Amino acid sequence: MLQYILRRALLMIPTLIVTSLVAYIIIELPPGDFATSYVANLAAQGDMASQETARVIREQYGLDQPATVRYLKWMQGILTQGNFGIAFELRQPVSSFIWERVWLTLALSLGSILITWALAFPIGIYSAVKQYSIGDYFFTFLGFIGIAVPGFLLALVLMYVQFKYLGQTSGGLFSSEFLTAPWSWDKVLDLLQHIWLPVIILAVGGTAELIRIMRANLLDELRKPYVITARAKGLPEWRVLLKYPVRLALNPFVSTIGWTLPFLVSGSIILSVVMNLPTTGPMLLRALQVQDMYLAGALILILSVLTIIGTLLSDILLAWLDPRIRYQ
Amino acid sequence: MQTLTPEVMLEVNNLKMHFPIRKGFRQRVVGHVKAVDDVSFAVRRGETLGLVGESGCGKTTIGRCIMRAYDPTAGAILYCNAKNEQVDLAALKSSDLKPYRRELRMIFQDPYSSLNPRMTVLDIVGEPLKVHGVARGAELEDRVANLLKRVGLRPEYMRRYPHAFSGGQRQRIGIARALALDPRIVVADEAVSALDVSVQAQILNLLEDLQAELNLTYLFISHDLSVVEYVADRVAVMYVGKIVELAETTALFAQPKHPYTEALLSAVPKPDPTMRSKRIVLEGDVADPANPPRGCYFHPRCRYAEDRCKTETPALRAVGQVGNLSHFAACHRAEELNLRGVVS
Amino acid sequence: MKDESTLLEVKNLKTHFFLDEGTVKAVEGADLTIRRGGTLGVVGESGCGKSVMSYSILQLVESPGRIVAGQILFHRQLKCNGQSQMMDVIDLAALAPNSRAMRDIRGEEIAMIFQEPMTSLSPVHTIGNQIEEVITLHRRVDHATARRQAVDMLRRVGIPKPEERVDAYPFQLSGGMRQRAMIAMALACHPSLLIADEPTTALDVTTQAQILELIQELQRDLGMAVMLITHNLGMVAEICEEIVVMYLGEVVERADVFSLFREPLHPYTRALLRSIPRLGQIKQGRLDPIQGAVPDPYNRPVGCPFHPRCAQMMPGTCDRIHPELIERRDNRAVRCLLCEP
Amino acid sequence: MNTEKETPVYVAPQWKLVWWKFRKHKLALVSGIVILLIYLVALFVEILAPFLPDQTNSKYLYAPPQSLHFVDEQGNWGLYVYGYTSKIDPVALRRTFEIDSSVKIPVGLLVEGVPYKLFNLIPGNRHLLAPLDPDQPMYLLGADRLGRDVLSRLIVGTRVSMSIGLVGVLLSLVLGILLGGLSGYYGGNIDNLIQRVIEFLRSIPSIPLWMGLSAALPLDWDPLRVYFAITVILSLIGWTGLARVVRGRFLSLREEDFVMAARLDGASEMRIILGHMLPAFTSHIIAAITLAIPGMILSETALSFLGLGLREPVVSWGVLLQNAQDIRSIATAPWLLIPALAVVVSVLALNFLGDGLRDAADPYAR
Repeated sequence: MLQYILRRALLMIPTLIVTSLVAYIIIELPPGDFATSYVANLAAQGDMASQETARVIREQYGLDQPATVRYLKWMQGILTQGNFGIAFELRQPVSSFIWERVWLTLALSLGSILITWALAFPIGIYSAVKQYSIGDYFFTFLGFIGIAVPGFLLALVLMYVQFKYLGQTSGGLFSSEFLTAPWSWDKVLDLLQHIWLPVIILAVGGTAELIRIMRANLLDELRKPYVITARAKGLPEWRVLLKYPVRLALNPFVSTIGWTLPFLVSGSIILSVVMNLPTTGPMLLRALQVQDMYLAGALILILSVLTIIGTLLSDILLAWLDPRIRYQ
Repeated sequence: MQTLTPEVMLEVNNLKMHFPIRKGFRQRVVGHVKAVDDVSFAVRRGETLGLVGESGCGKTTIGRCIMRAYDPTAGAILYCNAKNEQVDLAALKSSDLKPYRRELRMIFQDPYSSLNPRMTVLDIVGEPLKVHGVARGAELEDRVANLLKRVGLRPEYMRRYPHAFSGGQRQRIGIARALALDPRIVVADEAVSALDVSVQAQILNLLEDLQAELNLTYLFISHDLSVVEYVADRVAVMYVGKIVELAETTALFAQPKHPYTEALLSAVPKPDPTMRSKRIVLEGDVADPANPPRGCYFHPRCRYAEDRCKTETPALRAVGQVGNLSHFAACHRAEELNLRGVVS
Repeated sequence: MKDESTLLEVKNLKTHFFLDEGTVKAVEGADLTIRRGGTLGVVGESGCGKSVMSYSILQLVESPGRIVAGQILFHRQLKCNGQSQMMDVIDLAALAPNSRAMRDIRGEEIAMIFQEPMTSLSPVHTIGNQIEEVITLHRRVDHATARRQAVDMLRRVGIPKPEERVDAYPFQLSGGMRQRAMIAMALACHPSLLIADEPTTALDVTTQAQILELIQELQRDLGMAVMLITHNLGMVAEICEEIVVMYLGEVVERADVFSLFREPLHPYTRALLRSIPRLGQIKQGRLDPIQGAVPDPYNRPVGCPFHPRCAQMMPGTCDRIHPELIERRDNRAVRCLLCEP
Repeated sequence: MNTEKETPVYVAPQWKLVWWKFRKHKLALVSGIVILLIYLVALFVEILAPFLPDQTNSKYLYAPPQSLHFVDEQGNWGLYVYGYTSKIDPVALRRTFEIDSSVKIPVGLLVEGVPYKLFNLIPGNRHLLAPLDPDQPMYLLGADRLGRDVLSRLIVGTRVSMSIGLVGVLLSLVLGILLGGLSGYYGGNIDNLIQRVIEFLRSIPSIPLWMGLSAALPLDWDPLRVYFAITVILSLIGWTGLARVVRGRFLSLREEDFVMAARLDGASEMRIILGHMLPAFTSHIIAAITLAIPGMILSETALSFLGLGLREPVVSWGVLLQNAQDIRSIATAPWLLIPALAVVVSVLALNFLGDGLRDAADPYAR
């Protein structure tokens, strides 16, 4: 088992390297040189930055050196000092202000995963065991709707309903009095009061997909001979179900965390823009719009790394659940 | 290169087929499954040579090597073609094999997966004729109709798809495809194993009739000893990639010379309650072809094993003679043992 | 004929499958009796309903299949104070498939082993876990005792190093070992009947011999009855006392093993015996195959189900009249118009 | 059944069996018809749209939808819509509209209007449904903030949104078949490498990546170039699913006895792949394509919605929804959300259709 985890973790390294490369390519894509635009921007704001400042920046980021060196310098900064570069618009180091948003994104995604599981698991089992029942048709149809309606549309509609009938403009994760307040219990409670709507909206799409996966997996497993063996032992039906086919259908289910996570992170970005949530989404969008590339690159890198780690965790969980992988 | 004697049509010499076992991220080769490990035998003109053994013993692999569906690791497959020229099939490039694909044909085990469900019987049976440019258009249809008649199917059915036929009928289609190019050798790989017992006999009789009519030579691969005894003139018994005994059918079944053959014969349940006898039950499992034991591969399960069986690998050698046919066995004690066969 | 020794009687059992394409009468009149400690063989080709019949006994037939008629009488010996001989006859066909009463029979009184030892065991649970489960389910024992009994059972079925193998997963065992583990699981509660559905079909001949030997040995030791379901006539000839031949869901002939092989009565049995090559009877002429193939399950022939393939078919009779299973005085039964007195 | 009656099934080729199996799925069948209609709309945009999509009218900003009437109060037949009365809201200083049932604006079928070139070839000026007097307002689905007709824009957007899915999927298909085929056919190290790439692409969140890539598109590109750049970006990530399907089918088919039989018949590799293997998975590929299109449509909608995908003056459903981004404009003009309905209906229908096709794809499954 330990060997499996080690091997799997080692395999993650090339993926991480490729991810950082892709993030860096995105940083480099817009035309022009970061220092020039930075200086131009400072000048526009009345700050008389000299050619000296530009030279210092060029040196610091190795902008006059080939792309590979620049990439290595960037990576070195991240790995040794946690330095993701300077956010162009705020004129602050990226690492100084993004983490709170990253944590909130993570909280949003994890909350959605939990809700997704809590809903999809029992419904999937029900749908498979009662195949072709009214309930199964109902959930199947609901599932299709959940897949067809993108989260941001759902959010728009719900916000419209909320506005029209409750007269509220929602959005944000905090009430105004907590917006800038330091973290406290009250702030957490306030967060919980606001976060449930985006969490549920996010969970809807994932739940729909997972119900279908769970149902299909379980239907496959229900037809396997070992289920008959379990019945022939004299086990009550619910114990047969839970101990054997459900347990086996869990394996592909667990392996879906791997793709649910990128799916949720992606969804949360658009949803956050619509609902004006203080997560990474609006910040990334803004950064891309004004071509604040170090900030954008840092966000893309962090989000990708988090999902890759999530995939790794789901693989490990899968190996723990399935001896056939563990003893490979 | 040796030359074949006139009565031999195909000779397999020291054939080896090792499949690499790959593991890990870089797919490194960590070992080899010795599916066929140094096997030699000859197939005589017009005979049926039976090849028996348990699953994983390498009998199917031999058939596929001869058909060159696999590229053998080592060894020679000498074949005497219709013009009496001798070639080594194992040494030919795949591009040079095409003429021999006409003379050596194969019948598959599974009558379902061996017929493409998306093609009509006409297309399936006609495919080899088209590929070799033998016939097309109306002539192709005529030839397919004749082939279908020959295997006992109605020619009107040639526009049907395989799903219209029962297992036995599908196997007849497979046989018609094998016969399409007037072959000389037919490799029948478990040709009746997937069929119901009542249909099995129909196909066995058909194969027998076709052999007499078309002067075919069969390599009949099967795990079913009763079927092999019924169809084969000579029988080779395989164990873990090697031939352990090869002899004329009657001799092999009546007086086996290898303990494995004896155990195998005794294990087959006989459909006659008056013949209930004490079975020889082998201990343990078949050896792992990736990691076989030293000495005779069979020694850990053999009740006659001696010390030398654990170290010396016995060679397949002639241990007797029936008529002009030698009785081969790969056992150190073949001559001294008096093994139990089956008697009628 | 009904005496103390009767264990299980199946009377005119009918199990049908209700599909979109039509009704498949998988079992359409099965009658048989198993004696306490006896060995009954059920033979027939694929599609003859032998497996469905055995699943019906334990009410394991899944929807859209259903028992539509007949009785399955199980003579249970109530063991009070270990010795008492109270008899209790239950009609299993009348029990609800998942009722308490039915579940008490399964695994405890009647156990079953299947064709595919690989897929019939759960791949993600250790064999020990799967054996202990059946013990704790039917016996009031703690976990440690159940585990000890499981190890004992594994030893008894000839698995080497049972203390270690008890924690092995099925994929770590060879096919033969898996089937042994399966047998250990089935026999863990010492049932009075073991139903073996093609227990050796997926195995090689030498392994098959090992398993047959094991079943016979355990039967002698434990005194259970065995119902062996197979298409292999050789196997029933080797170990069974009585034989039932099925064709298209019906029992067409029933006899003791010696009479059946010496003097088969039904044309199907006769044809079947003539069509198989026999070991040790080298080339005594050609095989005598049965014409045609088993009919499509949706289209049962009218009259005798075997008449389209029967060499002795009487036109106008066999294709119209459906024969009854006639009990003969020599304790045999046959379903054929030719054999009616 | 006797022999003569059985024959149709016995001689039915693959496509017939697939069709017979498919038509049992009523929902999929209906969805197929819906999709067909949507693509017909996309094809005949010029005729179907009453107005040009960028035709503004400052007199009718945010005019609400009218309904089409067939019979007037007097019971006379005729097609018409009611006009508007407008008043200025003194508080919000905004013009609001009400339907004025005293003004009848007659509309007609195949009315002469703005000239166009159908498929950029055939000149014409007839519009299926338009007011007889082109200066009169007809907003069946309301107007947007510039007084443009939402219906016309929706119809025009259909072409872009539905085709971006198709083009994107076709690009993915080329990549997927090529790489999936290579992977499945050669196996070994090539397979290993391609599988790693696929795993990598699947494990990174796609939207940030898309956002990054499309933000990097130069702003001065013309709409057509942006359109193709976006499809390329979408298909760069979208091919993985198709590649998996193709590879899986290749791997399982390679093991089939009938493929070996064809090889032993002496057939060339090309003949085996094209004649024996390809027909066995065309139906699977068609199903996979159908299931991949909705993803593309949704991605385009999302990107354009965020302002990172297609931009004005190109009209797509996502671009239209951009107008509905903030809650104020939706509150003023809820009809701006109608393009969302188009997205949902087409995605739903494609999913049902794809599901039905997938179930029917292998009529030989036993």
